[in-house]
Amino acid sequence: MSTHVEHAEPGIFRKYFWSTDHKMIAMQYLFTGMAMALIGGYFAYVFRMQLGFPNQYVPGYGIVTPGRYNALVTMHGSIMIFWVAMPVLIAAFGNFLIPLMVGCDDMAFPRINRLSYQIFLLSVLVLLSSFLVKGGPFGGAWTAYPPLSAVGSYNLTPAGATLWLVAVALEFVAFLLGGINFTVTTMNSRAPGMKMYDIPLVIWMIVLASIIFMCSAGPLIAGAVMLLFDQTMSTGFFDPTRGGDPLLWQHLFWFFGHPEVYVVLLPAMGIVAEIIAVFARKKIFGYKTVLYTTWAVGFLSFVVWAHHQFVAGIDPRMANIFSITTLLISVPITEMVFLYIATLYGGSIHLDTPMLWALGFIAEFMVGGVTGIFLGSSGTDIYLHDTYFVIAHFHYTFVPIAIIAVYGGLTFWYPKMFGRMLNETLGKIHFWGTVIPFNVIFIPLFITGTAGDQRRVYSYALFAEQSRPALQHLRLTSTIALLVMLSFQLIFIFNFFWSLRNGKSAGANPWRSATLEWTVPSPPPHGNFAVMPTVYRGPYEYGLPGGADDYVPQNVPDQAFGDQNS
Amino acid sequence: MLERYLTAASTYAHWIDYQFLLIAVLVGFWLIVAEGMMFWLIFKFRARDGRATQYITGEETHLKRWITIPHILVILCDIVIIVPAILVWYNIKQVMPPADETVRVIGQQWAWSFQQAGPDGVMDTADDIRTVGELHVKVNTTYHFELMSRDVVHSFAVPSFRLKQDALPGRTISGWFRPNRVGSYDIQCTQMCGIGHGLMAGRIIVETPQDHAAWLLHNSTPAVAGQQALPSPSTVGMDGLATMAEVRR
Amino acid sequence: MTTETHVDHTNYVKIWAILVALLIVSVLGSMSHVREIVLIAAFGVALVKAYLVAKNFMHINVEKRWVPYLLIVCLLFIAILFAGVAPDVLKHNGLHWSKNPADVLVPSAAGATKNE
Amino acid sequence: MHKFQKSALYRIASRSLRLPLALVIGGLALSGCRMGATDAATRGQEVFETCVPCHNSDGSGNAAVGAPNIAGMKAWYVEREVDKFRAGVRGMHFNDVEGMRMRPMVLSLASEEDVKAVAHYVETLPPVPHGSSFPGDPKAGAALYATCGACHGDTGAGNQDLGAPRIAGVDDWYLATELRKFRSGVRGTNPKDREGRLMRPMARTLANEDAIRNVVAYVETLKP
Amino acid sequence: MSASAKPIANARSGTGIPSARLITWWVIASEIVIFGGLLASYIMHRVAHPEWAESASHTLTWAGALNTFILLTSSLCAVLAHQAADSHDGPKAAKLLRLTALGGLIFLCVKGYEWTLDIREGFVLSSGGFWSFYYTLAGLHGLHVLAGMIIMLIVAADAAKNEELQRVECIGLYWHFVDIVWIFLFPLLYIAK
Repeated sequence: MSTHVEHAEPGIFRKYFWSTDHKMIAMQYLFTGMAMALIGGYFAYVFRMQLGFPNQYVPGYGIVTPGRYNALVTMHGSIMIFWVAMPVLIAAFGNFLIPLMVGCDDMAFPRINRLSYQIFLLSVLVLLSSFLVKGGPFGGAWTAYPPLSAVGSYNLTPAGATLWLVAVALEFVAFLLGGINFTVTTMNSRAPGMKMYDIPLVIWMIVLASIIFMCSAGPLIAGAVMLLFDQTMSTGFFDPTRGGDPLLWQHLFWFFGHPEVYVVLLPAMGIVAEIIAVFARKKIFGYKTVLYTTWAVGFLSFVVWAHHQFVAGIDPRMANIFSITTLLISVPITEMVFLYIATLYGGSIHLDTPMLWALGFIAEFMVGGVTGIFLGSSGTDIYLHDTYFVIAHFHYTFVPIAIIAVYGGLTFWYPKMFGRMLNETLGKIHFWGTVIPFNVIFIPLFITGTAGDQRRVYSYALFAEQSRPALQHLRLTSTIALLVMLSFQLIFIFNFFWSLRNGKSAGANPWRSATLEWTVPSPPPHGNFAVMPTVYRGPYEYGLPGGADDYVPQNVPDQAFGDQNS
Repeated sequence: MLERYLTAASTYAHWIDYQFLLIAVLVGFWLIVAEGMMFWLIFKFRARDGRATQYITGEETHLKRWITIPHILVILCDIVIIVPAILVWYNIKQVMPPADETVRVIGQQWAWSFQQAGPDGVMDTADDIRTVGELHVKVNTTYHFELMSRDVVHSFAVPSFRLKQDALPGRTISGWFRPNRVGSYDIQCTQMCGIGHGLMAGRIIVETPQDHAAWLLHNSTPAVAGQQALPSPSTVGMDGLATMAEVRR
Repeated sequence: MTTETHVDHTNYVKIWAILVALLIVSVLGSMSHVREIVLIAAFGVALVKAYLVAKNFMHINVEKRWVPYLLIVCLLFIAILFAGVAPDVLKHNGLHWSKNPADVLVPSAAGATKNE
Repeated sequence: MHKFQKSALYRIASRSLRLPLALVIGGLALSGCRMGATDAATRGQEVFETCVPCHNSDGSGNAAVGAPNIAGMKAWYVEREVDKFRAGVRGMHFNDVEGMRMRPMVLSLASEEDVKAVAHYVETLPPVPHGSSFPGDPKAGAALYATCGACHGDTGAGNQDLGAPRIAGVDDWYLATELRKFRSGVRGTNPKDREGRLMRPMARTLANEDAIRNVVAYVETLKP
Repeated sequence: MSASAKPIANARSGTGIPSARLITWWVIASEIVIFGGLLASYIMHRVAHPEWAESASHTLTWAGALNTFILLTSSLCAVLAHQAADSHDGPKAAKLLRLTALGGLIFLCVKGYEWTLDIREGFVLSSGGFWSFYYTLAGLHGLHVLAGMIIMLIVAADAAKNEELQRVECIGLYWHFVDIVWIFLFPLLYIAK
């Protein structure tokens, strides 16, 4: 067993690639995730160009053939979900925030943490290697329904399919390790005095997301093994001619796939909760109720999966059960969103960039939420299933989650991560330049969806009803909006790197926030806290009447503020 | 509401359209209320000098009811949505009205093929009509379909009928539709089925009984039995380009 | 850093002896030709064995109460999965669907040209 | 301090706003015009990417998916068959599993020029040798070949004037499959398929499966 | 690894369960769903295909029973090792752990022998639905046995020096879990015919 010397000056390799420090691992996840986001965004650019300008030469790519189109959408989906949303929302923010916000020096198991990132990096490399093999990357949609995904002569990308599957499996292992570590750290390593209901919401939600992931990914890991054998060892788990059943994979996939939505949603909700509390200078309205709704969502997310399969050939009677549970899950989610909005009441709202992102998240996510009702009620899903309505609904939830909330989190914690402030003006330009085009991309897609555009189609030329010029104009609008949105991301990239050097020095607590991570210098030193903190109160004590300041940090003893505090 | 975007050509298309409208009205209302409330609060409680923040925990009864009452109303709306949704589902997918005709729909990479009984009205006999890429049906006739797949998962979707059902290899899945408007409509495959997925188009042609009988007769003379049905001109020129190729010859 | 909560009164060898006895029971039971006896010998005994191992060897009886609950919730999720999937995978036909015989994908493709 | 910062920021903001706008406009301009190949040869290679998943980048084909070896196939024949697929003259029979896979892919070709370009590109591909996939008796096949030779030539080189493609050097499994299709009427029954309708009676002269195998085995011995 | 190099986070115990044991429980929880998913898939298929009984009749019940016995015995060693570690007797714990690992090795040897016989008879992974599940389930389980053995030997090496004794219990927990999985695999694969 190697001895890890903590305070010796590490070499570059040890510091950046072999570090067990949670902050460095968070950065590794963050930058890997952002690099993958660029790749995923590039794919979106290519296939949107194909849809906007069918069969034209796409600058920076070339001709989009039907096969390549499938590979592009498959990789866009897989990368954005598994290699962008998960690593950034859970792993990067989780790693950075959990030890800082619960008041300890590192994860409970730093080396498991390091291993988690290394396996994740390996999964990235395996995925990217599929671009180099014969046949190219997998093109059977991110849901990988067999027998298409299982048989090389059906999907025509046998090597790519196997590499994709292995990459996903490795990624799962990485997040199982990471998630277990998050859970244990939060359960065991909290600062003295930090009780269950003193934990900031973002930590709660990241941990609950990890637990949901742990409980839901298992069957799919088993399924991945079976599918891998189907691909490489000619077994017939999903092959109906040999006693297998293709529906089994769909069930295993969606048993994971639906909770996965909440796995990424919850951290985003947590980030937004933190930001809203700080910038509205308000305690979260009904902190405990938010938690209860989260638990309810977490549990219910396990009983709704087959609403992805209403018309997939499941027994139609089952659809009724899943339709009811699906609408049931709207109950706690609605409650949660209402509570967030209620938090604004009586506040003193400062519209800094992070707050804009957080409010943008709520505003946009609500659209995603209500359009889910159309799909969750089995009757309308018959028509809307697998149309662009689904795409638009899905992106109205996922873009707020993986883009808007992530930008919110990044702009909010950037000072803590790098010690400098981001440029506010550029931040606001970037916000409006992202959110407005985002709506212009997806609102037309709702309409094309209701007009019957099916998804994953590289050109509608052969479908008379779908190749109406009116629909093509909508597709073109969406493509142009995407170009605008993508180009505005350059402002963020510029701002990010420019501010690393030129930003205003942040100080320990630029946003006057009450949680523990703001009590340490920015960026936090190795070991985080010079003196390990003790916690005396909940995380959102803002707007206290009569205090010297309008907030009380979690680690300040009660007597310092007299007895006005509860 | 949906008919503004796409023709409704089957009897149950309107059920789905009304359900869509119902949901749109209810959730649209709540969306507007919630967004309006949010933006109003942002405006009302924007930071202003000299105004202190209120300390509210969310446990206060008089404030909590501002959450609870709308929430109960939302749950009521959920029920109002789910009951008809299930009824629509039940009537389309769970019960099947007695069939006038039966067709067999077979998906494969990347074409739809159809088998229907010839003039003798019995399936799996010598005069069966087999077509590829287009299905001819009679208007105002209840059809049962038997859906299957030769290779991978496909999805038989006729947007104008509001019909969609996945075809699974190894299974026969039945369903029904009753076209009520003469015309020719798209068949899509809406489940990723390989590189030709986006090209897996078909047409469903709803004909008057007379036209249908003529078509039936033309394609089921013993001489052509067992062979393919002739593509009608409307589908050969499906993409405009194919016709061009023909003209050039 | 071992915990003090553990009560070490359990006679592990005795538990082991019971487990081995149960193993013998299940092997003997499996030789029966009565289906019910085989099933009970197989799965009833397995449940008892698993319970004994979990309780005595894994010390779930003296562990914090939420640990067994956690494990049970995981099992519950699997039960939910089973309940949701069984109507499709376990059965051969249901409402408006049926599985085709294993060697036939499409019943009527008479005269179809087979691939070499 | 605020004012100073604001003016500096303004500059940064306007400067960095210019960049994305320029990119958007530039991108739109570029996407409107064809920046890709202008000459037919390069265009053919680009369009051929559509065919690569099944026929491979060298045109060698893939027996597992029923895609024949097309490397070096004559352009006139490729063009003609592609047109047949596009018109639904081929690949529209209920039992033509491979044809139904080919037809939609062909429909994805955007224009007549693309069809020409890709046909010419296929002709330029160097022929790829292949093994034989089933046994047959070439000697017995030689006699049967007399019928074929009339159109396809003694060496199996084909005859453009008669519309007969080269068959020497074509995959044996593919020849056999197509002969079976002609015999059973899966191919060559469409009234618009002039050449196919000529071929069908010829294929029906082959009495049975053995005859097919033998004649294919003989064709395999021919050097184009 | 000396104890001082560990972060403070590792030493805290907010739940009252030491971090090492807590993480083991979570690992077991996530393993339950992995094996649970696979077992659920198997059971569904097995019930749907009564004809698989013919394949199942080719499995060697005695080998399965022997392996059950071996795993039960090794579990006993593991729990005795934990007892020894509790009374701070590192070397004894290490000895018992090595014995446990030996049990795992014998288990794998029996398994290997059994698989050799099966494969000689022509039953391989792709021979049919039952055999696919048989090899996948037992293989995944065997992989866990192998991993457990390796970790156990590492833990034993530390324990022999009276270091990291808390790990003895954790690897024991894991081992018992692997044992329980086998307790269910045995009837599923060998008895139910």
